[in-house]
Formats: sequence, C-alpha cells, structure tokens
Amino acid sequence: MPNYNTMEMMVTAAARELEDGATTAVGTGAPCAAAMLAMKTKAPNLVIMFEAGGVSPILPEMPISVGDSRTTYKAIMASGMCEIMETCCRGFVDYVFLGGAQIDMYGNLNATRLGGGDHQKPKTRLPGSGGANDLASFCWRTMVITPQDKRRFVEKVDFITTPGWLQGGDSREKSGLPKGTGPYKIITNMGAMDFEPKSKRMRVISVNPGYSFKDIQDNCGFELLKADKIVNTEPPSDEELRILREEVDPYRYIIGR
Amino acid sequence: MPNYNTMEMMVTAAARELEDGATTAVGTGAPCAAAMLAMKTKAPNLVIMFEAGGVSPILPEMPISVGDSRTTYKAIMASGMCEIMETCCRGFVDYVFLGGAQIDMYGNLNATRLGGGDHQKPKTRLPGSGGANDLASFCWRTMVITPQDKRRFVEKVDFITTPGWLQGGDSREKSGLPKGTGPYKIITNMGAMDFEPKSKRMRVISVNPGYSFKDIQDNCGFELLKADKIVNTEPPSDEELRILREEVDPYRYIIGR
Amino acid sequence: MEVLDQGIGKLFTDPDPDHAREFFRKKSRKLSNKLMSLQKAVETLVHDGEYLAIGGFGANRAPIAACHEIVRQGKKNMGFAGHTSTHDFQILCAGEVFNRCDIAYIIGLEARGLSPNARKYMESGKVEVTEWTNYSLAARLKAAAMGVPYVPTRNVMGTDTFKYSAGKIVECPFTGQKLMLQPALYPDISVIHVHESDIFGNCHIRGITIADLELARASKKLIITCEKLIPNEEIRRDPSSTVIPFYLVDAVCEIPYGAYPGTMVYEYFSDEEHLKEWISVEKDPEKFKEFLKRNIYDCKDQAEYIEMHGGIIKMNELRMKEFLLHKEVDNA
Amino acid sequence: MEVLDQGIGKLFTDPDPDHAREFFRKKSRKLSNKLMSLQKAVETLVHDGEYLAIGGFGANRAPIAACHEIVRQGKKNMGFAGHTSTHDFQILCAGEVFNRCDIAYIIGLEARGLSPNARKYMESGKVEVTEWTNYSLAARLKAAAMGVPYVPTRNVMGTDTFKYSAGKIVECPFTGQKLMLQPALYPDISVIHVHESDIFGNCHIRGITIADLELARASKKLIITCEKLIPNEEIRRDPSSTVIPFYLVDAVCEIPYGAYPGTMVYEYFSDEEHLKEWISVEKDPEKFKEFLKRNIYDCKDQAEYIEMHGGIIKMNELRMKEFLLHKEVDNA
Repeated sequence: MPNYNTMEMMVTAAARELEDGATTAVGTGAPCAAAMLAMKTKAPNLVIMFEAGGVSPILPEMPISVGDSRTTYKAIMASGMCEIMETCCRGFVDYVFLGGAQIDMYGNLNATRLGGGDHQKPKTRLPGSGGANDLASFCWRTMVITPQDKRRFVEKVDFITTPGWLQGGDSREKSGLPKGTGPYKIITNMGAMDFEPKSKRMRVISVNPGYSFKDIQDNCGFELLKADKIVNTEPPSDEELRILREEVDPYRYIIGR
Repeated sequence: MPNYNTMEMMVTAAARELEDGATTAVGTGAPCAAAMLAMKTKAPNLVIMFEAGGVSPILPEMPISVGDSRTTYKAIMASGMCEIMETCCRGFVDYVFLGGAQIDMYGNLNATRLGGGDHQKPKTRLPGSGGANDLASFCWRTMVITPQDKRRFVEKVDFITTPGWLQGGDSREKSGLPKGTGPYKIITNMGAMDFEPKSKRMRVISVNPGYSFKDIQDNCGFELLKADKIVNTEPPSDEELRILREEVDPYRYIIGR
Repeated sequence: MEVLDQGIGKLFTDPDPDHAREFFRKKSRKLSNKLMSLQKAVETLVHDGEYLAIGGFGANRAPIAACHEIVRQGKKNMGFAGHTSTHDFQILCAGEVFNRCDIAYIIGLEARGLSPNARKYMESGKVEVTEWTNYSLAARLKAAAMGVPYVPTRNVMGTDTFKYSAGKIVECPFTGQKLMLQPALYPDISVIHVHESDIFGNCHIRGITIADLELARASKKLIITCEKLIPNEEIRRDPSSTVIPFYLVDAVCEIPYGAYPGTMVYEYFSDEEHLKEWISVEKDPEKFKEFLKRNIYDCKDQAEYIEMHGGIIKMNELRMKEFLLHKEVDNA
Repeated sequence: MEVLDQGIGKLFTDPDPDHAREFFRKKSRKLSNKLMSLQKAVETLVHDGEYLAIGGFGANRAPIAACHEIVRQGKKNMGFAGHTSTHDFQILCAGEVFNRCDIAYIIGLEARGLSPNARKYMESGKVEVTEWTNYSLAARLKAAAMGVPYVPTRNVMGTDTFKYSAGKIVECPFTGQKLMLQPALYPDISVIHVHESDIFGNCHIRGITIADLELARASKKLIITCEKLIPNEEIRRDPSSTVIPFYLVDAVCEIPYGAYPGTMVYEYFSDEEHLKEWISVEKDPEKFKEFLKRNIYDCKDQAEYIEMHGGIIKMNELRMKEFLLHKEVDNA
C-alpha cells in the first residue's frame, strides 16, 4: 500500500516536468498545485501566469479562481487577459496545464459538449473553451493532467474545443497555429504519455508504481503506442509529499480529491 | 489700425468654432491657444486631448510639446498614444486642428518634403506626418489654421502627407477612410474657407476685417470658390482679447509671433 | 480578401466601425454628473433585446448588484457575451435574461463546480449560441475599442470551436501565415464594477483588469457601479491611475459591496458559503424559485441583500479573509 | 488575401511572429539581477546594423543618457524607428548612427523649431526612408506586442504617406471596408526611460505612456534606464502599477536625470536654454563638432553631463519648474 494517493502522484509527476526559469500558464486545481510544488522544490524561478492577469504571485494558498485575489498576492504584476494571452502568443510562455472531459489520441480536448446532434440544443453542455484553446494554441508545450479513464480517453472527441495535434502528422502546423507548439505530455494516475514525433499519436512513456502498460491501455478508448523504453515513474519522495501536504495544499483541496 | 494682430484674429476665429461639450485633439501653438480661449469663453466643457496621451488637463500654460508635463496637469487621464488615436478612430473626437507647409484646394496637407524628385534624397525634408495623418483620418472635422500665402496654398502639394478631400468629389470616402470625416474649415489671417459639398473644392465663406475676397484669392495659388454669401468675420471682442492676452498666452508665445 | 474558411456560428452584433462611429458621434462628451440609482440606470439604459456584457471575471470584481437588478426588472431577449462568465452567468440564467450567447466560458464556476440551472437553460434550446474563447472575445472587444472591424489572432484554427464561431480564416499578405480574424464586438450595454469613480465616471481599478478596459471602450452604453465615490480632485491628482475616462460612461452608481458574494480585490473575499448555497439550491426547482424570490425579486437592492447575508459583520469577516488577516489572527 | 494596393517603401524589419517567437523562446525568464552600467548595457546589447527604437516622446521621458552613450560608442548602420522622435533623433543624427529610418516624425522639435543638422542628414541621401505616421508606428508595435503579423487601421489610405509606406490595403471580409494593414515591427533593441525599476526590470511609469508599453513588448532586447532603483518589495506591494514586467528586460541602469535636457514628468522640466543651444550650435559645423566633443564624446556619462550644465542647482530649478513652484514663489 503506497504512502501517497493518485492525486499526489499526478501533481508530483507534473511538478517534475517544470524546469527552473521556465514560464507556465496555470489554472486552478492540480496544475496550480504542481506549479507550487515545483517552485518549492527544483524550480524556485518558475514564472507563473494566470489568464485573468496575475503574474508571479507569492501564492499564499490555492486560488479558487484564476482571477481571485490570491493570483495577485505580492505579485509582480496585476495585468489583464490580453496582456497574458498576448505574452503567450509572442512566445514567452513555455508550458500550460489543461484538463478536459474528453481527450483523443492526438491530444485534442473537448470541454464544450458531450454527444453529437444539434449544437444549439446539446445533450450535455460543458463550459466551453475558456482560455484553454488560446493557451494550447500559444504556449510552447501543452501538458494535460487527467484521470486515466475509457470515457475520457476516446477514439474521437465529440467536439474539438482545444487543439492538440488535430488529425495528427503535420495537420496542426498546416492549420495556422503557431509553429513549434503542441501537446507535450499527458499525465494520468497510471502513467505518462507523449506523442510519437511523426504520426503525433499518443505514446506511453512511463508507468506509475502499481500499474502496467496494460492497465493504461485497458483504461483508454483507443490504441496507444509504446515508447521504445517505458520507464517506471519514481514515486513521490518523502520530501515532495511533505511539501505538498504541509505547504502547498494543507487543507487538501486538491490532494484530498 | 486694429487693436489686435493677425495671430490674435486667427486664434479667436478658431476658438469660436468649438462648441461646448465637443472633443478636440490639439497640438502645440495656435490650436492649443484656440482651445484654451474657447474653454474660457463659450465652451467650458470642451474636452481636449493630446496625441501623446493627455486628456482634459487644466492647462496652466502653453505646452511646448504635445507630450510635456503641462498636457497632464490636473488632467482627467494620462494615457498613451494608442488610447488617444483609437478614441479618435472610434468616433469620439469632433475636431482636430492642423497646419502644414502646403495645402491644396481639397485641403490635402504636406508636411513631408518640398520639391519632387528622389524621395530618398529630398530637396527639403520636413518632419513628416507625426499624428496629423491619423487625426485627420479619424476625427470628424479637420480644421486648419495657417497664414494666407501663395507658397502655402498651392495647386498641387508636393506630397500628400495628410488627407484632405484627396482628389475631391467622393474620392475620400472611396479611399477607405472613415465615413463622414474630412476637412471642415481653413482659418487664415485673411478669412475662412470651407469646402463646396459636391466638388469638395475650397470656398471662401468669410473675410476678416481689412481684407477682401480678392486679397485671399491673390494670396492663393489656385482658384477659390465663393460662398453664396461671404460674411465679414467679427473682430476679436475686448473680452476675447483680454482673456487671450492675460490668461491664455500672457508670455505671448503664440500671439507674439 | 479571400476567405479560406469561416465558422458557421451567427454574428450577433454588427462589427462595422462606421456604424459604431455614428453612434459614438452623438454620445455626450460633457463632464456632467451621471450619478443615479442602479434601479434607474438599469431602467433607462438596459433594454429588452439589446446585447449585454458584464465586466470582471465571473465572481471577481463582477457587478453582481447590477446582475440582480437586471433580473429583478425582468429584462428579456437580450444577447450576452459569455466571457469568463461564472456567477454573473448563473444569475442571468436564473432570470432567463438572454436568448443568444457568444460563448467562451459559461455554466462553470471554476473550482466551485457547475451551475445546474445554467446548464439546464443552455441545454433547453432556448439559447442560440456561437462559440469563441476567452482571448477571442477579448480580442473582439479590442477590435471594437480600436475602431476597426476585426483583429487577427493565431488561436482557434483547426478546431470545432472555430467551426461554430463566426470567425474567418485568411492568409496574411505579409507572411503567408493563416490568421483567424476576430470580428469587432460592440455591446449595446455593459456594466463594470470598479473600486472608485467620480460622479462623471472617471474610474480607478485595482488589481487585474481582465478585459474591462477593452470592454469599456467597445461598449455603446456603459454603467459603472463603484465601491466608493471619490471627488474629481482625486482623479486629477493622479491622472495616471484613470483607467476608464468619463466620456465612455452613461451612469455611475455607488454600490458598496457591489461584487458580493464574489471577490473584490483589496476589499473583500468571496462568500464561499453563499456561493455553495446557490449551486445546491439550484438542484431543486421549487426551492430555487423561493430562493430567487427572497434574494432577488423581493429584495430591494444590494444593501438589503447584504443585510440578509450577515451585514457588516459578515463583510468584515470577508475583509479579514481578503487580506489573509484571519490567518494572522489564528497564528497570534 | 487580395491586396488592393501596397506602398513602395521598404520593410526594414521582419514582421513574422514565428521568427520572433523563436527568439523570445530562448530569452531568459529568470528573475535575475540585470543591474549594469549604461556603458556596459550599450556595449553588450546594442550592435551595429541592428534596428533601434527609443521610448518616450522626443524630449519627454526619453532615454537621453542612452542616446548619448550610443553616439559615444560610435554605433553605426542601424535601423531606426523615427516615432515621435525629436531631441533623441537630433542626438542620433549627430552621431550618424542609422542609415535607414521608419519615419513618423523626425528632425522637428515641436514648438522649438527644427534641427538643422538632422535635416541636413536626412537630405544627404545617406538614409533610406519609409514613411508612416505616429499611430501607424504605434500600431505596428502593437501588432508585434500581440504576436500577430499585422493589425488593421483606418488611417493613411489615399495619401502619399501610404505610397511611400510598406503597408498594404485590403478589403475587410466582414464589412467590405478598405483597411490599411500595418506590419508588425519588432525592434532588435530598444531603450526606455522610466521613473522606477527594481533590479530585475519591473517598472513603474508615471504620466503618459506614449507607445512605450507596446514598444517594451515588441522589442527583442530592452534596456531600461530609470530615475530611481526601488526594492522588489515595492513592486510586489502594488502589482497594479507594474507596466513593464521583468521578463521583457535585458538590462537595468540607474540614471538619475536620465531624460535631461528633456522633461521627466513629476521630476524635472526640460532645460529650454540648453535645447536652444543645440539648435543654434548646429548651424555652424565647426562649433557643432566642438559642442559634441565636449557634451558627448569627451563626457564620461550623464552625471558629468549634468554637472557641466549646472548640476544639482540647475536640477532643482527644473524641478521647481516642473511643479510650477517657480510661479508660486514669484507670487508669494
């Protein structure tokens, strides 16, 4: 029985992706926890940005909203949405962390509606893009944190809200989105995936302790590729867990989910 | 012998054009003096804007620059160039006052170079548009204050820096500039001109005391039209002169020219 | 200009800057007293059928008092800019105020969950929708603020969000790149909540401005609600801090705690209990009806609403929370 | 995208946002100490042949000390953004620093007259020019700041200014209107003078911002000169006041009176006598050479320059003038 839960594993794995001196756009929840953990471990110079305008706050606690007061607490700048989005569009922002109700093998995300049919009278309406489409278009590397689940990892999303590699191959670059951007890694409770460089199909690169490639494939609605060498994810260290539990999320808003 | 000079006449005539509650973009010099005089006489609610960013200052003295400290003295807003220009482009600004080295019968202005030939090695280089082209494109009514002089009022300007009615008729609207904008009145030391509505050719509408239509035509390099009724400009009143001399320009920076 | 692709969504507003210019030409630029009650401002400036936009970011510096008043007065058939819209959206859905909506973010309440009633309304078929993104809508407001019919951006292309938008894709004549053109959005009427305003509408905002500076400039009519009125001398003492100038503004309403139960940065934090109550009560239509009657329809104004939810004692608690003083008190 | 008309002027810079993105991707985003001498900043960041832009508005909050240093170090063959450029332009012409120029406003000194030497330089055929307007250049910077290859505007069309520009006219696919497309301008290197900065480059500016916020964002490299260094805590105490964030900045140089002999709003007014001296001495090439030697080439830095022109006593006078205190003193 591990001494950590799946959310702690995901947040830790995500945090490890962020190198010192990088910039990242973050939302509420797990991405924010990952950014905070990274700053308190290996990336003290990580620059975090919130799409509503906050830049580099000293986060005193988890924000409830990407526009609430915590996002500008002792911040470097309290700006606006265009400022942040255009900073991303100019190429200044390395990472963005996103989620979504559905994801396909090219990393396209759906946050608009479930079910086909009449868009004007949807079966299940979801919130829509928010800033996700923008950030995934502009930031260099899109990271996704999401539970591994057949209903989420689907052959074809009902609606491409946010661009991944679109139809794979060079379709993303041909679409007109900025060069060199795209989905980078998908972090789930069972492991991590990247994308095979040519086809841009999702590919398992690591498995978390207690899981196998087969577990990931069994909880995925499409065929996954396999990296030449699939590594075993290091479990969260005692130090990572201590910081996460004591400093990042003491009220367990995220890691208690 | 009148008890005022030609600059005092021009500034007064220009000031009278500004109705209360209007907005106007102003530069340094005579336009600024005219706006100040208008505010101290009939248009206390005149809103003045400087292209560098100043909005509605309480001008303590004549600015030397459209960006100097006086342009934001006790101002409503100290903004930037895009803010002012875009406010004009949105249709919020009624008037702009301009000058220029040359003006033609359609009110086109030259502030770029004198002489034809190689643009890369001009005979006489002038400063260029600055904000004049922008303001004349965006503000509803372009006013010009300029001395009446054959070398200034020319058949064809050497370079159209700033749009008047372009080639006359509907050529301005066809050019793509915002609808309903264009040169409104030209105020000189000898009188005032507007533009005949169809042909857009310059037309004398008033003559200043001591001058006749012939004086204006003799000091103009092209044929002027005549309004059906040419009125005589009222000379500056004692009150206008007192305010202009004591409050607007006590050091005679403008009216002493 | 060859259009390579275009969305099938409906453009609910006219992007023509010449039409907007004609409107703005007639708008008063006088430095006149625009102070009035919020009731009067909504009565005289918000009309059925018009296109509405709301400032702030959902439950952050959003003009909640004004959203209540719009519902209370039963405004209907409006268009709405669903831009970073959360609790404001929830309120307007409760009143079924709009029947067409530009969508960037709706029905969600960020980390708080989703509004069951807003979702139901958006699934009812009663609302015609066009899809955008947060930056797309901000860029559309920016185009309007710039006085041009569109601005180009580099998002949205290749997605279904584009397909259901009203954007167009063209090739850049300078670089050959594909660009998404975002048509200018001029709302008929907007409401923005600010920290301070003078009686003429010159405003100070602290903290993030979201898309409100663009929104104020794009809007044909603009209601300002403010936490505090300040004298005009305060504006003139520091003109660098004016973010909305008076000539954009049609009405100024002093509404202390006007963003409650949302957050007003540097003033008060959100009332999470009351926001949870909203979500929870929405699950039961009968209860929700009664809840709306009590909190909106039978409630006179924001002051009465605040009194109903703990009055000044609660506001002081939320102020403690905003400044994290509750932690200092706990630690002392 | 069908181009209806295009200017014959040369585009001196690359408007492609993907190329700029590749540059910005590699630019450090670390909150690191960027404090250095102006001499070192100009040595390491300003290179012959690059495209230069200068903040402020001619003789208002312009980085005059940096212009002197650029001339002193003999930088050559640069491109230049002649945007609201007055005394800064005069200085750079004295050093014949650039050989190509985007022109909006040059050689003129507003109400002060014209620079004879700058005019001579611009009539010499040594400088290749493309014509624009103040807003066109601001809009070009804005496009770069937005990360797009152009923004549309509604000025310039129909004039010779357009003919000698590098703009293009197209038809709007939404409204059918003609639009002027302003290609993005990404300067290689810019200098902006601000009131306050921390050692990382987080800046405060008071008063008008002109086009400096766009310029800071459009520039590949950026030198900040500031009147005063402030601690980072001051920045974090009021993040709403940060107008230039650190990640845009490559060097921070503390230069008190760095805009002298121009105006620094809320600090000191312009030294009109010295500015007149510049114009007058330019009329005599021999005298001008000697003047430049004394004031720039043989002058160590801005502090020495200030000492030469009256030192702190003069600066105090200019401060009195800035706040109109000389009038109060006269009236007392």
